[in-house]
Amino acid sequence: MKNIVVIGGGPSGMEASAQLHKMGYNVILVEKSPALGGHLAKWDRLFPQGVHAGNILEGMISNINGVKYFLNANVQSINALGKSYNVILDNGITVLADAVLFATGFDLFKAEKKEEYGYGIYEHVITNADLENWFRTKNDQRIVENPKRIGFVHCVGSRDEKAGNRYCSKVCCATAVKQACEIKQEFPGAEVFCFYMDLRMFGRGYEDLYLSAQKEYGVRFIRGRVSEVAENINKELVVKAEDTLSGKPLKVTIDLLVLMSGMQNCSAGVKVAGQIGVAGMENDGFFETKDSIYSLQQALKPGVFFAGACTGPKTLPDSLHEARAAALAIHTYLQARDHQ
Amino acid sequence: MGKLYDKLTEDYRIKEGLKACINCGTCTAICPAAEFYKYDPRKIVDIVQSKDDHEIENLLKSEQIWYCGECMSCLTRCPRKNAPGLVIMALRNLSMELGYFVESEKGRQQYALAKIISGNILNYGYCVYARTLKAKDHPEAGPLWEWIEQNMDDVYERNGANLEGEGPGALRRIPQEDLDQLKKIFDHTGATARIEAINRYSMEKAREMGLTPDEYFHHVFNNTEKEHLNQ
Amino acid sequence: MGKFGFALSPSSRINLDTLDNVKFAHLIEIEPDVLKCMACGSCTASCTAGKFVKTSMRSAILALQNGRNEEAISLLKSCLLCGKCTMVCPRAINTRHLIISILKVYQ
Amino acid sequence: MIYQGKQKIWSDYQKEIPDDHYFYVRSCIRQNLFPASEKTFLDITRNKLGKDFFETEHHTTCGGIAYHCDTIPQETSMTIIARQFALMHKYGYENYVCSCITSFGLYTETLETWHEFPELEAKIKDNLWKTCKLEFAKPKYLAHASDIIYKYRNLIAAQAKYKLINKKTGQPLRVVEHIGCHYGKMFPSKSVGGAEYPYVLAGMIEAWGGEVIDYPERRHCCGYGFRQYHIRSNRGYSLSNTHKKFESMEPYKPDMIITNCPGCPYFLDRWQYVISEMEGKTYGENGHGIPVFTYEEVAGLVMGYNPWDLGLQMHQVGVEPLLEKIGIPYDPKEKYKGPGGKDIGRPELPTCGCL
Repeated sequence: MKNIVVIGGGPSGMEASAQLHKMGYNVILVEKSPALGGHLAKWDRLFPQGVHAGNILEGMISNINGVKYFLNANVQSINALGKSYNVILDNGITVLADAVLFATGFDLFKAEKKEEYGYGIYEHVITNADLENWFRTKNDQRIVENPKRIGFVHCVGSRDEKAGNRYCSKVCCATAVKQACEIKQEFPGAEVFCFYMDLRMFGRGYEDLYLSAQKEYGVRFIRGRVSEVAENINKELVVKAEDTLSGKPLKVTIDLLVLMSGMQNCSAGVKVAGQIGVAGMENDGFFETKDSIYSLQQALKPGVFFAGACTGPKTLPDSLHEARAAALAIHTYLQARDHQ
Repeated sequence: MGKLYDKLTEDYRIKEGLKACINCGTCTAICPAAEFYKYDPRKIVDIVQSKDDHEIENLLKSEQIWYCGECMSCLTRCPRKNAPGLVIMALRNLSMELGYFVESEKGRQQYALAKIISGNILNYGYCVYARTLKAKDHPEAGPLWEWIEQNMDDVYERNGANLEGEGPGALRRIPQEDLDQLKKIFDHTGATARIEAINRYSMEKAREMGLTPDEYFHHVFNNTEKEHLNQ
Repeated sequence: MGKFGFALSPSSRINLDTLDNVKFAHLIEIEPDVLKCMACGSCTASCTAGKFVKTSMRSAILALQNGRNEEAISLLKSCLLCGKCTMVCPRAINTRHLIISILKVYQ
Repeated sequence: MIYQGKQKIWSDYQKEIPDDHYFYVRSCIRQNLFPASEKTFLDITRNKLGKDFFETEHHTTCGGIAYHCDTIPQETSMTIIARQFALMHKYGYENYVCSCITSFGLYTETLETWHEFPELEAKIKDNLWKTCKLEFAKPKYLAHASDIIYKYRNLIAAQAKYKLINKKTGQPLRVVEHIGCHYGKMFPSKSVGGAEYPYVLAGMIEAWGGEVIDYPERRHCCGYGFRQYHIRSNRGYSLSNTHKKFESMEPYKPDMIITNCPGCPYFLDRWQYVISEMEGKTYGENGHGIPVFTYEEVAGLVMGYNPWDLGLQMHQVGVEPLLEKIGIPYDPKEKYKGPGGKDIGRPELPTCGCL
């Protein structure tokens, strides 16, 4: 039986493992944290329809029945050995893998790096992930009772050369609009503002989400990137942007500011991949695929595969498609290898 | 594409200050000028990157390129590492080179600025100089400055300066050999030519406006008639 | 200008803190579709009056949202109610009707 | 405000500041408006701390104000700067410290531009030789004078006679710090603390016992704006921006303001006078203004210098209430005296009578 090591126990890693297991491969899934699910486990509801993340995750976990997985486990070393890869985990397990799948996902951009937004400095500045956590737990002292005004800042650490990320993180617009509606459900009396540069509502149902945010929830969309956030003596936040559609500077004082942190290639994943010469691309740091259209699951190295956000920002459905495509790509590769 | 645009790109400040602008408005949001003047640095950068010569010519003759205070706060925040402030400096430079600056009220002020500041550098080696700082032109300096002006030597001595003295120290007399070198630098690097061009275009404009050089100076220094404020 | 020869300048900044949106709330009641505008500018591009006098449905809606009511009215005062903007609006806002409602609420 | 968050950022922007041996270059504005501050800088560094700060009478303006008033081309300011650097080299120094923020920004911009466009550097080198016959050199290290006082802040604290503490209440004084725009906004990595939460003045305030105020318009420009001040009819711009800052800091009831830029202390001081004349409004206690200081003046105060040796009589907003708050003795009769106690009258009081 052939061994396949899947690195990363988030949605793409779990989905690919489930598929490969069904195809009859011996899958070893490695997850560095104490639980499966990746970022999905920390999310409350998913755009566009508000499906509960927990329900999706439950389904995924039940689907990997029979897959061997290790939690709290890191790849200590990995190196090529003929056509295989020798993978040593820090829990003492060693696997000679016929194929390795990187499903290492993404790190959220560290919002404190955008110093002018004051994350970690001003009390009522939070991130998209913090807000999801609050939706799930209702436990976050930074969120005041009955806020009067709430702001969402799109493109935090995305489309930003200074932050080192020139690219669009793809999912933040839809997430912001979803969260703007949800917070309005929590605080119907609050005014909600979204500061955006372009609204990238590209997927099925996303434009409807935007329309409903405008019409049902009265969310105000301001086309202008937030330039500066400051705290006043009442610990409210003073937000400055240009309303570029009217060409005038704009100021609004709010009680809660949510920063839409973008995606970056997972630094832990990059470290592991570096050992076998698989690296992030210069322009965006995500892993380089064999080509940009046809072979997105293949690395330049034979036997190394990708699924999910380690090759660029992706929605959850995108990542799941890639996981299935990666399983098939691995299967095709191993069959062809055996024929030779 | 446009000849004016090509000329602008010869300026190192355009090379440094203008990559592709995404019109996000972070510059305008915190710009000290945008709140008080009819001014939007984002739009200016957008016009420059359009490479449209007609639009750029209008810009070079406009009031708006003279509203910026060159504080460079815009540079801190631009997500594309642009510097609208540097773009403005290149526009002003070209406007003066082509004589377009006299077409705008705020541009005409360059005459007074060149006289005061470049004059101080060549005469004394300082950009500002106590002897030429007159209370009548600086009412904001308050009754305090009137007192300083009347007791200049004593006040500076008491405050540890070396006004017009030999050797180092604040407001020392800068040796003639050093002033001569500054003059040579001015001649060699285009500053003298700049002063001459400003004077030539300004005096043409003064004649057109029916003003003597002194009246013209007084006029551009003290008066603005157009509505510059953004209400 | 007094003895100084200059004065404090008024701020042109849009200050949403001091926004009085009672009238806008009233407008939303009778014209909820006003919220659907996504500022695409189709209306302004097709405007008959806009070829001659500064007229813009898009800018007027924005001005109302920013509490600049007079500016909004001035951007609509030359409207001929020809209805071309209604035909081109991708969000199917009955702009012609909206203009009449705006004038009713704000004038 | 979460202090630890700021500390994290401050630790990211620490520059290595050499301890000694600097070529010192003055500021045009400060020589005219705050000459005693530069004198105090040299006195503290040379005489109190025993460091080597060399000055030559042959240095000149860097041309920065003319450059930012757009009356001289970039090539001219770069060649003047090359001349200043050449003097440093000629006198055997490698560390360059300037008293002016506009200069500091321009020097940094110039060095960065030369680095990016070597052909321009070659041209300036050629200009320098043709005009001044001087050998081209670049400083090994470029500092602003406030970096130096920041570097020595604890040495100064060790010699301090007073602290930035209200003598009556025992509470730290509430201090607004204002950083000149060209210090860190253009090249944050060249500053202590970065562009958003600079630490260069905050570090001094903390070391000397005060408490830093973070108010919404803290990062806003004082409004100098070069041509927006030097031309009389433009000064509404300058005034309005300072006004915006004072309106924003007012609720925090600051005891004092410290700045590290040549122009800012002048504008923050004089625009308070103008606002009081125009609007009848003052921002300090009991109808007074908020006193504005340079960092050397504050260093001098805590070290026990005579306030009138520090040039505090050249401020429009009176400093006496603050001196009393700290408990620094002063002789009111001596304030406006000339050299050797000579009587040279005194300025008239402003209309409000209480600045």
